[in-house]
Amino acid sequence: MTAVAWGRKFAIVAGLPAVLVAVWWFATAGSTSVYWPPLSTVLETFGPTWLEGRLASDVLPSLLRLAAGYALALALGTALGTVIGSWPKVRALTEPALEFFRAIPPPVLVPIFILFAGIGDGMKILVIMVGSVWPILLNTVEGVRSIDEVLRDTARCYRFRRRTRLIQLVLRGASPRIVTGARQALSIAIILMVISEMFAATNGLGFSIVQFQRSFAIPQMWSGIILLGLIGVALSLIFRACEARILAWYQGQRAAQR
Amino acid sequence: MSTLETASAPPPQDTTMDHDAHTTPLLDVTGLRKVFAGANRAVEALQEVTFTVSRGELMCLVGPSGCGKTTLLRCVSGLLAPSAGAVTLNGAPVTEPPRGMAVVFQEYGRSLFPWLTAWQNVELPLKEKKVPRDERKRLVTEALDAVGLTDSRNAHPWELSGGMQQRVAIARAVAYEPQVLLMDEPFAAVDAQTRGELEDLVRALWQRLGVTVLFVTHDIDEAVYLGQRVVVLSASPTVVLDDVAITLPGDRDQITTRSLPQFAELRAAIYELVQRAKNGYRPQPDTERPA
Amino acid sequence: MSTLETASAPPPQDTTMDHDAHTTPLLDVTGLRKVFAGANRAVEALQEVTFTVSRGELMCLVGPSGCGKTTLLRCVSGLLAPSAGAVTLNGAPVTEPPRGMAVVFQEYGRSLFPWLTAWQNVELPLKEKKVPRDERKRLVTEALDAVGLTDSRNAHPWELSGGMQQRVAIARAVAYEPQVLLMDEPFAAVDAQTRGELEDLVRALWQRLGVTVLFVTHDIDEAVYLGQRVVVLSASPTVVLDDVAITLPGDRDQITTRSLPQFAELRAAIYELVQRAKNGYRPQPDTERPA
Amino acid sequence: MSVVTSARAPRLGARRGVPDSVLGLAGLAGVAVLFELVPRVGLVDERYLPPASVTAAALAELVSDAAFWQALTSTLLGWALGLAIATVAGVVLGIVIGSVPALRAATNSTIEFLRPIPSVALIPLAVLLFGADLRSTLILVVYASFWQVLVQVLYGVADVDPVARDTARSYRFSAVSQVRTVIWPTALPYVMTGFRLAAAVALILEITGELIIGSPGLGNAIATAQSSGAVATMYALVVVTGLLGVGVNVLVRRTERRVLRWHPSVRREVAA
Amino acid sequence: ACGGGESEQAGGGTDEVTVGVIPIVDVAPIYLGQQQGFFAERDIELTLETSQGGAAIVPGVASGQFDFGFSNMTSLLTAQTQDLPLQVTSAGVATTGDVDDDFGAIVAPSGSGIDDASDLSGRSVAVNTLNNIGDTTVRHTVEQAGGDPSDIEFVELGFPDMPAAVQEGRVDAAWMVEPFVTIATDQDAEVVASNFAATHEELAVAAYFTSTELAESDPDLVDRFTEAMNASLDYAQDNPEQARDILGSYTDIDSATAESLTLPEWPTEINEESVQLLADLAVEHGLVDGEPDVGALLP
Ligand SMILES: Nc1ncnc2c1ncn2[C@@H]1O[C@H](COP(=O)(O)OP(=O)(O)OP(=O)(O)O)[C@@H](O)[C@H]1O
Ligand SMILES: Nc1ncnc2c1ncn2[C@@H]1O[C@H](COP(=O)(O)OP(=O)(O)OP(=O)(O)O)[C@@H](O)[C@H]1O
Ligand SMILES: [Mg+2]
Ligand SMILES: [Mg+2]
Repeated sequence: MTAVAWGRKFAIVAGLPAVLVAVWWFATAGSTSVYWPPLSTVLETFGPTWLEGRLASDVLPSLLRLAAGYALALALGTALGTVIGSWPKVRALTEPALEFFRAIPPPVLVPIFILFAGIGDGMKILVIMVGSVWPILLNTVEGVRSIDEVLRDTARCYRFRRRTRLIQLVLRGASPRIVTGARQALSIAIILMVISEMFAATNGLGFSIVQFQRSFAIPQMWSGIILLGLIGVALSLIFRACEARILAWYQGQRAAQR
Repeated sequence: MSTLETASAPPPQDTTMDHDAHTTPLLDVTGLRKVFAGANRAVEALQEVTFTVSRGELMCLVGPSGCGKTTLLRCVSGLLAPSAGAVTLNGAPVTEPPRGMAVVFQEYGRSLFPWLTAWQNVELPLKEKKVPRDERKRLVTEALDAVGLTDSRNAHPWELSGGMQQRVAIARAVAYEPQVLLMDEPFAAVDAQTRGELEDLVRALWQRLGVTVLFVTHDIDEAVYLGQRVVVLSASPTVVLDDVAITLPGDRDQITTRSLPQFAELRAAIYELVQRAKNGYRPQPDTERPA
Repeated sequence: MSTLETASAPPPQDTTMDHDAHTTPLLDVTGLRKVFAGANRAVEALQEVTFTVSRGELMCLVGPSGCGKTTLLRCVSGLLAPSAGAVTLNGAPVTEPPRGMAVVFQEYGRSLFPWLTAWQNVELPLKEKKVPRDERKRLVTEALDAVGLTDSRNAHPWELSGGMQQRVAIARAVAYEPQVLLMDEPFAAVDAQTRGELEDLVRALWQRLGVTVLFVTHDIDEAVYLGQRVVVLSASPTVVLDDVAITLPGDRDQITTRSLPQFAELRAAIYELVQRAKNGYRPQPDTERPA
Repeated sequence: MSVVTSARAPRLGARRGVPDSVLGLAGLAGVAVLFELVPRVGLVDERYLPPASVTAAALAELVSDAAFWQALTSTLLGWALGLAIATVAGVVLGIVIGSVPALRAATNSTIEFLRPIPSVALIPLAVLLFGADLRSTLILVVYASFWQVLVQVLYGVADVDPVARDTARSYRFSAVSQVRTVIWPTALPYVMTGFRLAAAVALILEITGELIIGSPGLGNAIATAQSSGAVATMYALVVVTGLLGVGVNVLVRRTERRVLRWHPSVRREVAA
Repeated sequence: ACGGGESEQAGGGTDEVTVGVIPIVDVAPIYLGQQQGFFAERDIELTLETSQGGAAIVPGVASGQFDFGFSNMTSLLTAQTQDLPLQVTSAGVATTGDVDDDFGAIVAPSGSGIDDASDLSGRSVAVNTLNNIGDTTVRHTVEQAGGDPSDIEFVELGFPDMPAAVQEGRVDAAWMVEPFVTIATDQDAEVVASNFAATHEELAVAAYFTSTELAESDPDLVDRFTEAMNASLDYAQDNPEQARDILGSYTDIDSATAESLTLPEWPTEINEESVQLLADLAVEHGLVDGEPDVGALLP
């Protein structure tokens, strides 16, 4: 019974990816186009391209920058979002300015970052942070704004201290939205990891992909894209494990049959 | 209304209560008015409400549904700014929730933190009050025990039945040992038996700690059984219709007190008042409302 | 328990009710069991509940807080899948909410759609039922009028008091003209006067439309006043403790019925039962529970 | 007592203060002042980051140029089209996937695989398919902004109150009605945020696409200014994109005040 | 294959031709030639599409979205080793051959202690794209000057960001092209070496190319394009002032800079020896896996 249940679960989870891979495989099987190499060719190049050295020299530094940028984005987005969400006047004051910066493409901002942060890892982390902070910020603001009034009143009545209010009411109350934003930000951070490595980079996963693209090593480029996707899946699994812990109460509540 | 008198002085019959500060006015509500101005409708929830509550008094508030009891309680607790009039507590105007006050909200379900267990919900305000750990543990255990939730202490609010949620909210207020306790229909979701027990719990707490209680209920028996005074509100736009002193002995008991003829009398009188309130009766502005 | 009999046949005294289908079993609950398996605790909310309700019957359900009344209602309505046992309605097993059923939830506040006004909340199920516009308008107007909310029809739920919200939820169920009506403590948040009116509203609706009503309440007076039968549940783990036929005349009236000596007797007996339930009394498995 | 006098109502009084739009403009002005001062006091070389006044002058020159308006129009067109497609697709798919648990489980890994693939990596492929015209950029815009909406909607759908859901079920609302009357209103605040995120991402991708692929528009103008060393002109163009973002947000907030009047976040700030 | 740029024989016998170019000084001749009607004379209706670089132009040409494209020679050699079916049709731009005055140069801040190419060993040098014509020729230049090219740290940076990066000391030196050489030298930086001229005095830096498919299916069109292109190159070479003037029409280079910047050479012949040198350098520095076939790539 459990074996059957597991089998079913596996079929549901693995079904669509399997179908898509098959479609990709057969659609490109006889391809002669340089830009659409057969999937088999791409997979053949995967091992030699990534597993022989590049994992440590390119993928690891990228992931470290990603982690740093994402962590900063989380911290900044939540902090700023809490402040902006808590005081409508602060929101009115800052929102247009923030929206202004939000609409500017990161590639255009890079020269300014270089002016202030140089061309090292700091700049790349900054790019990742600045790009991925927005979903967290926006969602935190909305999450803080929509905290239940009765809950707010309860906290006021029992004269919660500022810190307790912040943690027990505001942050936890907004946490479902913060997590939504964090989930969004994760994939954006990966994208910005690639983009940041298009400027002043000497190594990295994104850098490698761009290099492959420029030197017309198209199967390698595809293998890089696949690797990016796999990293996305892996990180989202980790994310979901964290989410299940942090939002256990919320998921229980929403699933509760009452 | 021959047996009733509009009274704000403590009833002489009340003998067990012996708080020395009993006659000091603690809470003073003067000319309170609240208008909710929505987009498509403006509601005058409170027109002009005036009363005082002495220190250590247990006052019940009854009135038709939608007359503004919750609104009044929210103004008194400093959660809602009135449109006009003033609330003073201990001589100081109330603009934010004062120290040492606990509120049991009518929306009990929404007033519990869904991310905390029953135990944690009760404990959190005590932590805020900086009660030492051991004392805190004792208070929470006692309070949960008193409301019969010892077994469910580790459940989250959404794992509890409606009545259990309400009892957690009550336990939280009780464990807090407040000086002023505001309760908004706190027993609406519990069964008759539990209700009686909780009524006695509130009275015991009140007598033990000398806490001042403002108790909103729509159960007139409950109001008579619990209170020293019952303030009856009119239908919306709301004013105070009458202020009835409950001339029952201070030592009350579910069986004997409720079977006193005086209880039935008071009950009937207040029922009559509420019924009239509901049907639109209002005091004459000239004679009963301050200019 | 001398005056009580465990009965599921309709009481002979009930003369006004004259639905011909009265004795046909409509709803059949057999061996119902529900276990909530949470992360840190598993709760057996219902252990083994069995009863039947005839077509056109008005049955009340009482029991201590947290005993599983809401859970039972949710299983009966097909919203919750039981862990064991079966619910059949009209001979067909209930796996999803059946047609022609209305539920008034205990969490009235959360069951109203905050994005709709009172009027729209009442109207929406009728739209779903494809009631023509004019008829719909009439039904909504009447229902809101019956619960005394004509003036607040354009308010959103959060602009209404607790009792008003609850009355919107009642109006929604009433306007729907269901064949089966499940109500979970529907009058908990309204004042005594309104409560009486709403009780009479439910009885009138029941008599007029022949609807089958399952009414959960924690007010024993209410259960006796309203029901043809009162089923008493034990404390958790829950079984049916007793099934009391209410041998009062079918034509009831707030004043006269409640002052009948028989009323007081029934009331006292059920109170006694609930009290015993709360204190842990359970029927002997061998004699009263089916093997 | 005929008029409502707020004798002592601090929170009411605060509403009387400066209107929000003025505050917002003040915030923007603050940014302008900052960008005037940073180069002026020599924190950075003003040849690389021109003071706001210089940028403003370049902007003034730009707006008198017909080519600029042409570029702006084509950027706006591409952006609006891409955003519309992404929003509709994201909302529809989000609601469908979000309300069918099996579908959600089945698509989850694929979504997570596709989301982190940067649009820039897809540029050669887009060009291969559609050349340097509008459609290449459109593909990028849609691809990137679609995920923003989708993920928000997925979380929004999961936020439906169980009691509200049960109410709809017990009255036997049809699937479509449940979506319309319960799921959609619950998800709406999330959709709003998703739309705001998508609007910016779409604009960014529109500009980046134009910048790299060279389809006509503001991005192309930025690229030209950049590769010519015309720093002030470039920043003037950047300011224009920023202002577009501000404009979008004003619109969204306005809509929100109307359609989310019932939501705690809006009603607390609107009502007294 | 549904773009707007296919070379269809239009009604009046005119071919619509789309060319992917980069909005820089190098492509001034094609704009001039268009203005002078060299293309129209040969029944070519020219559309110029600007892109930021090879990322869009090469796939565009390979897929037939563009008919012709402009790209640097090293990129084309790399593409060739990867079996992209490309074919050079005409010369694009070449070094001036003057090591003191070329359109591409290595620039360092004044007084930085970097006086000639050999001083670059152990330093960081910015190039616009790594593993391309910039770093290979810089390495070659350093080696020829007696320095050690192996420990130069190359950093990828867009040309527009280079003057600032040099000025602020983020990098020790930068390889850039006009107009940034002029902009940077105006701002207190000095030319250290001219890597193009130093590599080969007739170095073919970039070229116009098409897909093999088009070259085979419509040789007549390719011939006419090449003729027109050569005419344009000659015209630009002979009329540098007009070349400077036309910069304003497709770039935002201000007129003062346009007046003073160094124009490249626009020969019509591609120096095959220099291309072979670039190919050798590409092999030497590991840019390509196989050996580029220079003969097959060039016309
Ligand atoms: N936020 C609000 N916006 C607009 N009107 C409101 C708001 N809150 C309450 N009201 C209105 O004010 C009046 C009084 O409401 P209140 O909740 O104080 O009544 P109540 O006496 O507590 O009733 P109940 O016994 O039903 O709880 C009602 O008419 C209600 O519609
Ligand atoms: N989603 C859930 N998860 C876990 N336990 C639950 C859940 N829902 C209910 N319970 C438990 O099931 C038991 C019965 O709950 P139920 O809500 O049915 O009680 P009730 O009879 O309606 O009580 P009340 O009169 O207080 O509303 C309680 O002990 C409660 O804690
Ligand atoms: Mg109330
Ligand atoms: Mg219940």
